[in-house]
Amino acid sequence: MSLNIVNNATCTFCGCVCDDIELHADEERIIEAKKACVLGKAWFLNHTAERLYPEALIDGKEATVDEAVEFAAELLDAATTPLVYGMSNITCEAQREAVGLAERLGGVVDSHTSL
Amino acid sequence: MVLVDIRETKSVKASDIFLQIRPGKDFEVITILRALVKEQPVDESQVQETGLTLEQLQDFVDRMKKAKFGVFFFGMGLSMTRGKHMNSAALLTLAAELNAFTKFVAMPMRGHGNVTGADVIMRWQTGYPFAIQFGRGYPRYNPGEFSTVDLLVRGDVDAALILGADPGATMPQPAIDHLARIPTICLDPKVTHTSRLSRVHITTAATGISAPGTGYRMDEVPLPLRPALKSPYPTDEQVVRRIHEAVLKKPDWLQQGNRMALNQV
Amino acid sequence: MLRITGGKVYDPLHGIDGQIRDICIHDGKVVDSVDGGRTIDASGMVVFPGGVDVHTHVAGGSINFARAMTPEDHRRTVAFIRSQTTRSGLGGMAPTTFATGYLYAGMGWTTVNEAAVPILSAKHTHEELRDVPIVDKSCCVLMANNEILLDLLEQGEMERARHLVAWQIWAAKAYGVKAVNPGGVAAWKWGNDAKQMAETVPGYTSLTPAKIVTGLAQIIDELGLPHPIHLHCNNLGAPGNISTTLETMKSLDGRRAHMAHLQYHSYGGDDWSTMRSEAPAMAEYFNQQKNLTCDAGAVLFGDTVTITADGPWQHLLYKLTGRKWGNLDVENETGCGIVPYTYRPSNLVNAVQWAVGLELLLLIDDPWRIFLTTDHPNGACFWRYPEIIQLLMCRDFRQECVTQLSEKARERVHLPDIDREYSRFEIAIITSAGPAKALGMPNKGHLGAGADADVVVYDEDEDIARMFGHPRYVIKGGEIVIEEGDIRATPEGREFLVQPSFDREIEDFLRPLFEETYTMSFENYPVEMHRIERPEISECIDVST
Amino acid sequence: MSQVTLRLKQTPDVPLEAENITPDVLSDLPHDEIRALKLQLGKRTFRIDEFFEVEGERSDQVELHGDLKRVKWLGRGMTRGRLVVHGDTGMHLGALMKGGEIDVHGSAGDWVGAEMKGGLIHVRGDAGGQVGAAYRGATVGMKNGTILIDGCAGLETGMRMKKGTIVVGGVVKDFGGLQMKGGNIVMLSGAEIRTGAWMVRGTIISMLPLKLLPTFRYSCDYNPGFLTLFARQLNRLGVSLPVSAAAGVYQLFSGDCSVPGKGEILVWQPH
Repeated sequence: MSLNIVNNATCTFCGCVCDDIELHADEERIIEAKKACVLGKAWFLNHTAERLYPEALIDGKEATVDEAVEFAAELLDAATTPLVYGMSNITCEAQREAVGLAERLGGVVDSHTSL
Repeated sequence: MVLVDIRETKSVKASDIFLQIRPGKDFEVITILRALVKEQPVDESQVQETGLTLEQLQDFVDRMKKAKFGVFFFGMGLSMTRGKHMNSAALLTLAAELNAFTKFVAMPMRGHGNVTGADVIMRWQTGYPFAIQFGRGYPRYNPGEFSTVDLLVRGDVDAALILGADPGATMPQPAIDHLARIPTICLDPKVTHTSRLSRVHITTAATGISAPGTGYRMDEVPLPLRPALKSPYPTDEQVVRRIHEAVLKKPDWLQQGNRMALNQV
Repeated sequence: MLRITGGKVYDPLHGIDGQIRDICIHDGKVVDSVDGGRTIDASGMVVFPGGVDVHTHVAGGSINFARAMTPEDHRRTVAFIRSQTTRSGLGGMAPTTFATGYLYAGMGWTTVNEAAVPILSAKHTHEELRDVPIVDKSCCVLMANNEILLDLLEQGEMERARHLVAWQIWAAKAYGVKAVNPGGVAAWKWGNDAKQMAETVPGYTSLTPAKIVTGLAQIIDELGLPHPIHLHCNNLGAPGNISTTLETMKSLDGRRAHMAHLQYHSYGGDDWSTMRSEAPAMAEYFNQQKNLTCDAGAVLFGDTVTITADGPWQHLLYKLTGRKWGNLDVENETGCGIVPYTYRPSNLVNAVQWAVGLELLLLIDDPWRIFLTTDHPNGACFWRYPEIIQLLMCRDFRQECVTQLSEKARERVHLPDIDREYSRFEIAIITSAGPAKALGMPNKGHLGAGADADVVVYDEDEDIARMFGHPRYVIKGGEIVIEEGDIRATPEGREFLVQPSFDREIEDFLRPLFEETYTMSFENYPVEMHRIERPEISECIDVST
Repeated sequence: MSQVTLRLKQTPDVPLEAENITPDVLSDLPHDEIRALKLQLGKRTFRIDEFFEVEGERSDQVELHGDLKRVKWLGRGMTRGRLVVHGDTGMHLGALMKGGEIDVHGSAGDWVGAEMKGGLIHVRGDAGGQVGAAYRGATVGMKNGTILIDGCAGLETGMRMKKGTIVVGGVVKDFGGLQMKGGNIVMLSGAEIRTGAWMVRGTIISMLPLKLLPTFRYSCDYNPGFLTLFARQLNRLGVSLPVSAAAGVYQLFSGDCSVPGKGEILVWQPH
């Protein structure tokens, strides 16, 4: 089986964000992360494209993403001061969405920086 | 390279000089350095309590002044110990003051992948880097008041959306207890401490591995992410957008004429 | 479809000076006539083409750093409360992105040129520009301290340098090229500066600031960029710097150039205590140089935050004021310093700066070659432009302001002796028609058929600052975006780019150098097209004639 | 004498912002309009009478009862009158205050009297951090007025203050008088660490020995004349400061040399 090779891949495990990683991957997992450090290798090799978990859980029960999204929106909208927190290990594109959501919710938005 | 730490770490081998200071003395050491840079006197008897001698510190100052281009890299050992933001402020001030003699800069070593991106985006969209409250329809900022640990410990929020983080594993117990008490929604590629205490967990693609986009390096250089895998799960970006769209269908809480701006000055 | 009827139209490009004309709009463009659609009765009102800011700092690493440094200003400033259609934001010295769009559009400016973008963080700038709503945008990439380019200029490899510049413009997805303190910022990385045009830049054997300027200007003309070299001279803000500025202009030897924020480069005197205005000498020389345009970089009294790629100057300012200071270095490309600042009429230096900006605007006789800017946020925030318009249009008001200055300051300036008052026609030139022409944007700055339908309608008002600060209607791309102070629509703006041709082989030259000296992968360096909001690629032109 | 009395009916789930509860606002309003004043709870606005039982009208004498730990901005920017609280209060009590008096029979949250310009605040219990301080990014904290804390005070007490007086009966936490530019802080029970860090000017007086930064220098022992006058002022507020040379002496430390600053720390040494 031929491996999919990605050059100049970016590692977001730590704040250094190295962007010269060479990834070798099959359909389900990354087999090799060349030029990555110990932490980076662990990061890349530790994720798979397999469906290991349910797509969503509501109160511990399996649910569809649609149901989970609807319910999440309901809980957040009902709150008086909802908190949107974290954002370290998501993309900038997701962060932009998150700030906009927090604004619409009238809540608080905060990142790891505040720790 | 000069390494400053409270214990001998593996990095000692890579350093030319290792300055081992006593725990909790960061602020004192940097404040002494600031005085020495300006050739101001310091109380020698008290210097010892930092774990270093005046000679060591004076030598360090001389080396910094002689350097052509100096950089301070600092991490959470500085910013999360007693003194917190003031420890970081002290180092930034020292770096600024050294520029009277040579070129010096300071850079925080960010522990988490794209926390810099969050800072940068919040700054351009809201003017503030973190700890932002939108309750009055516009951004307000006050670390300590609107920062997450403080909010959770005091119980000042009544729902939470957790993205790309696992506070359930890292925060003080009273904060975790509050997250468990209120409706918490967690987006994460894996099962985490936080997802276990959440009412809603949506599995998302892993950033940079199976989710594309952009990440900021800690020196604020944006880099494209090149995922190698295709995830069966949606990305955080997609899920957040969908939650946002679902919220937009609900009646808006912010009514015309119901606006109260509270500028603090 | 939209028709604006009965207004007094000021369209300098077509020589229309307050005549009653109807403006018809269809599909975002000005057209000769329309059938149907909404009609705005502009009888008794004044109609201008949308404002064009040739030089401002609204997006990117440095202004974003300034935002983080000034939370105290955010608290006291205008807060934009979000609505169903608008995002929240904060105005003030360094407005947030959404507020920037609302504030610009709110006073009738519809096109802005972000003047300083390093390639390395150009992705960031473009992402921010996407979040600046309503207005159309372009940006200038910083070039004159790029070490790879400087090496080529030193070696006299002009051909290769040209390909490199073209490649870099496209990599940054820029519209023009900005040169800041040529050689000086590179030297600042080692704590030095480059102050003399004919002196070798520290670290080089023969390269001088003058060679950098002429080399770049030459290349930009050869590439045929619609906007000439955008030049921030050496020695910004220093007493006696007029000699450097004049030397720079002479070294251009007839080549096109846009001189940025000329106010900061027109001082006499030997030190801070003897600093004086040299605006008349500057204007006299400038008036003869038809190859040049400039913008004022005017100063207004009050609080602001100063940001510039001119790192050495900013460190000096930090030492002078003892206030906060931030500094960013951008690897081998450029850098940036940030200092909050208050301009005071009682301060001799500030008084001279305030006067010089206005004097240049009043003494440079061709309004098509000097444009209204404050080098936002350096001289003042852009949302204070209406105050400058008032100072230009009303001599009495100006003289009243002069009385705030100390006796000593009044002896150092020429403003009390200048009687010129701008007409509305001239204001329309320096705020719109002129900068659009200098930027080489043929569809901006006028109201003729084919122009972008960016139109401002003002109520006539004796209070000039109020009139220009509060337009009745602002139309952007044919859409009413502001109506009686309310934001009606927030369309995404377009971004203008140029794609000068270059030899692909330049990458073979660049790649090894890059891999040796940069900390990121070469492939990750250029800005991808998908990051650009509504890109519009402008044609390069032939400037040999 | 007439007064307005507000009794909290229910403790809010999240912080309630009540900048309208000041003598300035209440003194001009009839009962109905007081009841209709707005409060901000997170993203929602409420009427005052949804959270408080309201008695009285048109008075600048205001009395509050209840557990107000989650109620922020009480007495914000007030210029006159008197606000008495029976219970604990939340953050920003008397912030930006210009005049009048606040008396809290209980404890207060962070930012008591932040950036205040005048008036008197008396907290009989403990106070949180940043008493009389500058808000983030601002260069100047309290510019005048008096703050008395009978209990302990939190981090960064008097941060960047320029003028005025803060007296703390209990222990002051780290960074008391941080970057102080003027004014006085009196610490009747001493402080934890880093007192006077980066201070430029101003005076800190401690009745107990302090653990000072190495960048403070001992200057001399003395009983400065201005203290007699200052002690008399404090006496009127019920605070007694020893000034008799027979009873002891003040050790003067100057600093912070790292700035370098000309601040003074006076530490009382009884004989």
